[in-house]
Amino acid sequence: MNAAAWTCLLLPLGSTVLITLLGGSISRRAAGWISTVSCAGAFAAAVVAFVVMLGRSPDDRSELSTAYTWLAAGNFKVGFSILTDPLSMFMMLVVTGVGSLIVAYSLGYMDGDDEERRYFAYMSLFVFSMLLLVQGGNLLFLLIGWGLVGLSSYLLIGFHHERPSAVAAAKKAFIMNAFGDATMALAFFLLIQKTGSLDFDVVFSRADGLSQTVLVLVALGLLGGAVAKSAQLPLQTWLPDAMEGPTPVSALIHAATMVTAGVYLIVRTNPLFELAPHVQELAAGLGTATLLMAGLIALVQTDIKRVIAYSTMSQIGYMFLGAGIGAYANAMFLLMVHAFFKALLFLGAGIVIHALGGEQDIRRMGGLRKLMPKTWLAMLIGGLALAGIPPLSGFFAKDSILAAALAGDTYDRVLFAVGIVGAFLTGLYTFRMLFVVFGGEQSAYVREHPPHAGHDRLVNWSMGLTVAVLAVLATFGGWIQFAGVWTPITDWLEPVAKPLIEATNSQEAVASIISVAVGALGIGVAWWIYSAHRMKAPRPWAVLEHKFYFDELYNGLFYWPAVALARILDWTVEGPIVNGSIVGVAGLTRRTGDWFRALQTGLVRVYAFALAAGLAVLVLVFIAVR
Amino acid sequence: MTSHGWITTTMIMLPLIAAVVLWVVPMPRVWVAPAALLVSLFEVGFWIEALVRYDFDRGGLQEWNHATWLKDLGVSYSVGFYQGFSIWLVGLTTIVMAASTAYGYWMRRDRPRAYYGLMLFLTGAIVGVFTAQDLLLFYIFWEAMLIPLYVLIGAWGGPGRLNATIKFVIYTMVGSLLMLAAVIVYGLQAGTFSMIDGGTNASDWIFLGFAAAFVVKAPLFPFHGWLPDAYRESPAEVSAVLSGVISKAAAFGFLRICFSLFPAGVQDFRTPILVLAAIGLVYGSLLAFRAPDIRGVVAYSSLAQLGLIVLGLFATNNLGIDGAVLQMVNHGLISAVLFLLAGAVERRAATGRFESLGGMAKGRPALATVLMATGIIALAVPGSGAFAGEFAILAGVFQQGWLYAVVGAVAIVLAAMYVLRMISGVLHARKGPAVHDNALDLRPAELAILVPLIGILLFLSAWPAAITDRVLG
Amino acid sequence: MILASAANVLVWVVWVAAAFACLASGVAVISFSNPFYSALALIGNLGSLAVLYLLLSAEFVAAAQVLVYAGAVMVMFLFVIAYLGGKADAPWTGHLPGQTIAAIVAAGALLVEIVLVIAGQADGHLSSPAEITDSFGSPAEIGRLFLTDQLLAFEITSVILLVAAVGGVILGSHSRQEASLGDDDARA
Amino acid sequence: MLGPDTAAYLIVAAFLFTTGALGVLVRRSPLIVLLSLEIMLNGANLALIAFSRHFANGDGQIFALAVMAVAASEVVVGLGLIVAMARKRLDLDVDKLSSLRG
Amino acid sequence: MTAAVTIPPVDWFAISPSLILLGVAGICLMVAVLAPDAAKRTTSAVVTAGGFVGAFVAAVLLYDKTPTGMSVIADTVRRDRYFALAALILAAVGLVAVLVSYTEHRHGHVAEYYALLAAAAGGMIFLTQANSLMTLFLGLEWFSISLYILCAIDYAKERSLEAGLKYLVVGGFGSAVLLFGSALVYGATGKLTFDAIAGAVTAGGLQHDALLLTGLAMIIVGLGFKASAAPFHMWTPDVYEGAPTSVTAFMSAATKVAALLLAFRVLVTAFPQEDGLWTVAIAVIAVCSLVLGNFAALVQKNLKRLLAYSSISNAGFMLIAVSANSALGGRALLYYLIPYAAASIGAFAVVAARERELARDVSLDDLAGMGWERPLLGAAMWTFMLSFAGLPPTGGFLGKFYVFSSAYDRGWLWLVILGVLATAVSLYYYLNVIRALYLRPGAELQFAAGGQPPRDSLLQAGTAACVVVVVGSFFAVQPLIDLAQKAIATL
Repeated sequence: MNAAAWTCLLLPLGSTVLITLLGGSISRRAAGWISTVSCAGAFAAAVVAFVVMLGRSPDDRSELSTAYTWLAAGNFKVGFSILTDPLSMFMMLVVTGVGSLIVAYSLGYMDGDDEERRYFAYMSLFVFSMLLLVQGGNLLFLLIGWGLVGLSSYLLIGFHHERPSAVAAAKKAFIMNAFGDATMALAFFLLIQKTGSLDFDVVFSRADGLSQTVLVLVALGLLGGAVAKSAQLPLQTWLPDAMEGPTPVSALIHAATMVTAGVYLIVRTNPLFELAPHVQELAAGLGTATLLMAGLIALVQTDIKRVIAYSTMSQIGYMFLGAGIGAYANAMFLLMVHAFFKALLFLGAGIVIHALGGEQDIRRMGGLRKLMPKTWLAMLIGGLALAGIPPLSGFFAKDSILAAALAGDTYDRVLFAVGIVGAFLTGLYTFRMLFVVFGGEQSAYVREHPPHAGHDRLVNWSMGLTVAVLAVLATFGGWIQFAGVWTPITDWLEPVAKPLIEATNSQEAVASIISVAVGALGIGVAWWIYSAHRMKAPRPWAVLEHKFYFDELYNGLFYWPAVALARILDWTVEGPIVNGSIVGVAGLTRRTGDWFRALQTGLVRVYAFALAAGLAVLVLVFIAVR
Repeated sequence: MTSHGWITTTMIMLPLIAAVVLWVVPMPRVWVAPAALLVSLFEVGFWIEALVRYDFDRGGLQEWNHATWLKDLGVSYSVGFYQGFSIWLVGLTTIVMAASTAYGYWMRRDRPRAYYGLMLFLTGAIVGVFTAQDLLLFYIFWEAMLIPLYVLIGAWGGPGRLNATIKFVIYTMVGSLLMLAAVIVYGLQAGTFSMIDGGTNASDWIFLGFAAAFVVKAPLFPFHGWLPDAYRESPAEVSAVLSGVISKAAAFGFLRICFSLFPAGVQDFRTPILVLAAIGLVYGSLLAFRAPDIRGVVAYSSLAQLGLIVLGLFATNNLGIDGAVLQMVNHGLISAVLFLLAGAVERRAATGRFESLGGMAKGRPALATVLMATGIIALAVPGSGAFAGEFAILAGVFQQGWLYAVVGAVAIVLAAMYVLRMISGVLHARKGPAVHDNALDLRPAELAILVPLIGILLFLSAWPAAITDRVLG
Repeated sequence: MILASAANVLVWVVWVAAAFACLASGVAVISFSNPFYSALALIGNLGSLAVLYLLLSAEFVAAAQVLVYAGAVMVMFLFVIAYLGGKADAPWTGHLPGQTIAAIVAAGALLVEIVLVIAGQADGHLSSPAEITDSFGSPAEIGRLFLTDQLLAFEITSVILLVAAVGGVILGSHSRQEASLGDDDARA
Repeated sequence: MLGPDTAAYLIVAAFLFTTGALGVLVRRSPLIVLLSLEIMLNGANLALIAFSRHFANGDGQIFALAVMAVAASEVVVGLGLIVAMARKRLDLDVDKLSSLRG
Repeated sequence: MTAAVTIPPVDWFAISPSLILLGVAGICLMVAVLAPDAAKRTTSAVVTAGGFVGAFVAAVLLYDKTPTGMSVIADTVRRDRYFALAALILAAVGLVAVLVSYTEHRHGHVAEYYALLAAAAGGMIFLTQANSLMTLFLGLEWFSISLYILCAIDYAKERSLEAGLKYLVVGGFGSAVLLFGSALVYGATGKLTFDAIAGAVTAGGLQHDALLLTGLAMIIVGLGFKASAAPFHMWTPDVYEGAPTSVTAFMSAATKVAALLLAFRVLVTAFPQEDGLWTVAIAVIAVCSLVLGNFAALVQKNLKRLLAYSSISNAGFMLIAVSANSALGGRALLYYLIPYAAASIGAFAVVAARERELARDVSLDDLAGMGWERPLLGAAMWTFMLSFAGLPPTGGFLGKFYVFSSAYDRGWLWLVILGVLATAVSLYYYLNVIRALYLRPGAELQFAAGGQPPRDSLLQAGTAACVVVVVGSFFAVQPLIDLAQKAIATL
């Protein structure tokens, strides 16, 4: 099992190194193949490990494997180790599975790009980082993976580095994530001080003895990392901008895997969160607020990818809600199926964008259904899954979370209510996008730029086949678990994350009915507005268009103050004090020198006088002092 | 002469003698640079030998060479490797110096005999600083570093070099002269200048004398007035040495001298120094974020990084110190690479200002890869060696006061901001007016210089414990 | 006693006269605007000093003072002054406004200090001069000292005079240097 | 000792010395400056001889004689310089000798 | 009346260094008169150089043969290792001065020049062995008068003349002060020899005697004048600038050696009971010199002037050692003088070389690019500046280290701190020289016509020797300290 896990982890890294070292000596497509094969290999390895794990008893499924001591400073030691347990296994499968599909899709999507090699190197690096995140055998390696996915995300968002907006978006994403890294690191420092270790088992076992303050601070630090990575309130603003990256990147990183790492983190460190229940409630609250806010903003977005991005944000809000109320397995379940259908949506959108020569504005699209029927089908599946319409996958996962919320206390029920509103919004914005893009008459733009089918078989196959696979997964993936009937995921994750809360079957039913109903209502409203009447969208509220002014707020709160502070320091400290002191001392010295120089008049009488005066003083002092 | 091995003296004397030979013995000009490079590579070789010989488990002082020199006042020639950290710093020195020498060769510096002689002399002096076991000898090497630097910057530097050198040398000398006073006081009180036999001294004043030299040399905020100009006006490879190696001498001084000889002073002044270091960390980061050119960014980031290293040292626990030593090596290599890259960019674009740069990544994959890789390590992305160092430092200083670690964490975010700004300012977005299409990618020779350094950085990223586990003992 | 006191009075009178002449001529030296008069005043000064030397039983020194100093040296002085034409400068003036006042203050302070010191010692160990023999200060005694205790001083004095003579020769000679370097100087 | 005490001689000597010093400080003619230097030396000589008498110790007189020789030497050199100056048609004014300054 | 005249035993060996130089001076004078013009320069230079070598050898022998100090020739001079070491340094300085002077352009008086050089050096050596106030005064005048003439020897140049006259006037004033002080000390104690003075003070309980202290003050001023210590230093820059450069070279090195060593001897042997006063006075004077010399040097453009102010500040450092009034201070002083003297004469030698090359006074700007065009001289100048500034690896560094050690040993940490700060200030102008030599392109310089070609192997040999001493004294510090230690022991 360990060997397979290590193989899974290191294969993508190997591919990165290989592509980098080979550089220009291989063809661009070869780089793509290397990457794809390595990811597929990683998936295979993960499957092998999974099979091995299945063969063991549930108590014996956790195994820690340490390669070597990575950092040993003072009494603090951390090994380069991976933890293979049901949770990480679950994530490995999702990551490598979806990952290899998307990499394969990229073979087609990125075909012809100048810097394809760089792209695939980055993609492999990302897969490695993500695996490190989920496989990391201690908190530090979790953080390392955490940081490395942020790095790969930065690299890939900024892939089109000649576009200033892409560069800016990449920087923004990285810096906000760095903020999250920092809060996590602070939590870790606290843990090191209090427990002396960052190993999961040591930390968890010693956590009981920590004071509530410490626990709250630690949990807050972890939550900071989680919200930053998962683009939850209040650190959500980077995700829409991140759509500057190539679409497969959005699919892989900003939908399927990386952004859900926050959920993974909460689930992984649930013993800590459970000891700080208020923070966990906070996580649920933040998730809920995010899902509502993102749903609202998504309504007015005009960029196809941004719509999906906000929906991602919103869906992760559900996951946070689930993880926050302790329905870990449900959150993980949504995480998985979300990976399927959101990847599907992105890749479908990618096909549209690709076909339209890079156009992303839905207002310029329209009537594509006839031109791209297969894509329409795929997108429809994705959209229905997203809206939680049975029997597609989203239904099973999302509703189980809502049901769990319904099972909780008053606070949780408020969250449930908001979640229902969110479900309505989900249906609305998803189908707004679908109807605008695919429905109705062909827009002027589409007529001018008719979507062209590629002539390259590989391109078509790689994009078509992967989308097809994802469509299948999005359709049937949810059947793995049907709350109240069969719960393999909950059982699987039981040893790692035992749910705090479980809905009764009646609650499940109530939640399902309500959410499906409002979801359908949302779809209906969308149909009524955007398909049946092709209404011009009402002028949206400025507050939505400006995404609740979070960008402006953060610019005003952090960026500009930092810049201003730097300027002020430059003007008030660096210039006048640090440098000025030198100039001042130098000037003073020089003036003193000039003054002494002026004493040297060249007149011999003055010289003699100096001697005489010096003598008079010296004699006086000698006589006086003796 | 008491001798326990030959290697320390050899490592000091070889470059010094080679320098004198270069100056004095006439030889064809074309031989000069290869000869110097060969010597500096020999230094690296000797260092590897020393690394192999040094018994980390035993620790303490090894490869000790001792000879009385000025018996009258108890001064002796006494050199050796004292604990693991001196090994690492000597290694950093030899490697960075070899890279810088090679870079100078590549740049075809004029007046080669003087140039390479000075570089070699500098090498010897720095190795001397890191191995001296006698305070006066330490001081001598300390000052001896300054002399070649003065001319290297002044004769081969940029247009503002004359003022920059004066500022640099006098500012740092004021600090070191106070150290001389402290050395004298300590030595006369103890009856010997030996760091080994002298014992501790509880005087705060002596500690402050030493600290004055170290805070200026490092530099620590607000004693960094000399830094921006010196780093900007030096030849790139000298900037690399300045920020990569010379600044580490100050941190080394704290560690080797202050910690072992003046524990009381360290105790008394820990808080002020920590505060200064923390301020410098944020301050340097902010100014790096605002700096208009590559070198400005690297220069102010050096200020910040040295603040961080001092935070780690003055955490006064093994965690912080181990991290600080790792970070010294990391930062030494990073800033060396960044300065050499700055030189490479300036050579191609004739400027280092961001307003004229940009878009260099297009068609220059090697430059982009090298700069990106180094920048990413510089901003301490988790998993990098710099991350390991910073993590250990902050975890260490957290135990002195959580606020320091919070400040450090803020600074890490700021570091991300300024490094990314630098990377994108050079490589990304629209092509700057100073970037010509025919500006070349990094040449194989440049890669041959830079890639080994980055290789070491990557190695340290994969296994930071290689150093942190072998710092003290 | 009477004889002694009469002698004492006589000595006093001579002393007062000589001291007064000495001081007056000293002031005169630095007050005359014409160096010629100053030089003459200095001769008077040296002469009156010789009297004081005599009163101090330094016969040989007094003689030397008159012969060598007031005679030979001052004659040389007068020669030079005559040669140069004795240009006058207005004493006590100059283009240094504060210099004169400052000089007077400094010199005055010095004088006051020394006088105070001497006065303070007047009743101390300066009050009882030692008894002397007749031979004290005689040429024979001086000669003996020159050949015994102060042998070296005697020799060195001659060396100094020799050096000065060489200097006089060099500086006084109107050599080629003047002619050939004159234009160097002009060029510079 | 007949006549006034040693102290009286010393006061005369001090007066002479300071008079000479004053001369050097205030006079601009190099000739008179030289003369003033002579006065200073003579003041010292008077003190030496007075002490010599006071201690009945001949050394002071020898010293005074040596000083005379030295004074003569200084005069010779000084006059030589003055003559050289005059030959270069320089003003005989020490205040004009200020090309070296600063 | 016929008192038996017994000439005291004369230890000719004790004064042999001076005598040799006097003899050489005499020979040179004869050369001046007798030799044909063409031969004057070479003959007199060779003879003088030989004289300095002889004096050097004599000094070495004296050092070797004088394990304990003694007063000789009716106690008027000392024969001890202290003086022998001084003579050794002075003879070496003189020898280098001959090398520097040899190619100096001079119309006439060449042989006289060497005669005076030898005479001045002889006087200085004699001064350092003076053991009575009379020999002190005579020795002082001996070399002073020689120097007055040497300064003015290029009297066709107005500046040389000006330098000579200024030196003479202020020097005469200083001598008179010293003399009056000697008279007062004589008056207070009745003695002229140093140890007798100390004895009389002890016997008579005269430690607080006003007469004695006034005399002491005057002696300090007189010696401070010769050592060019502030505020008695004011003649120094003018004279150094105006005098022929070879003379300045000799003077700057040798006068310091003689005056400071004598000052130490006088103060320590004649006034040990008054140390509470004079150590403080000397320390204050040292501080004045440090402050004034360094600050004024900062703003100098003319190189000779700059070096003159630097010599003032160095006098300050050496006076710190004197003020320590200890064996350690003595060692510090003796040691400091060795690299200082070498660096000083060497630096002026380089100035002289540049002057001859450019045929004009050398300003800092005139050094532009010299380091690259004249590698030997440039590197030498660099070394000298480092030594002045007290940077390793030069003897100047250890000199300062010793000086500060002696001050701290005395308990004067404040003096150490002040010295350290002064050093920091001084760096500016020393580095300025190096900056001119190496950091500025020579193209800035407009060469004047009429200079000599720079080839001057004797001067370069002399400069190289100075470099060897400056650097060698760093590495061979312990042997030199041993020499100094033995010298101090015989004081």
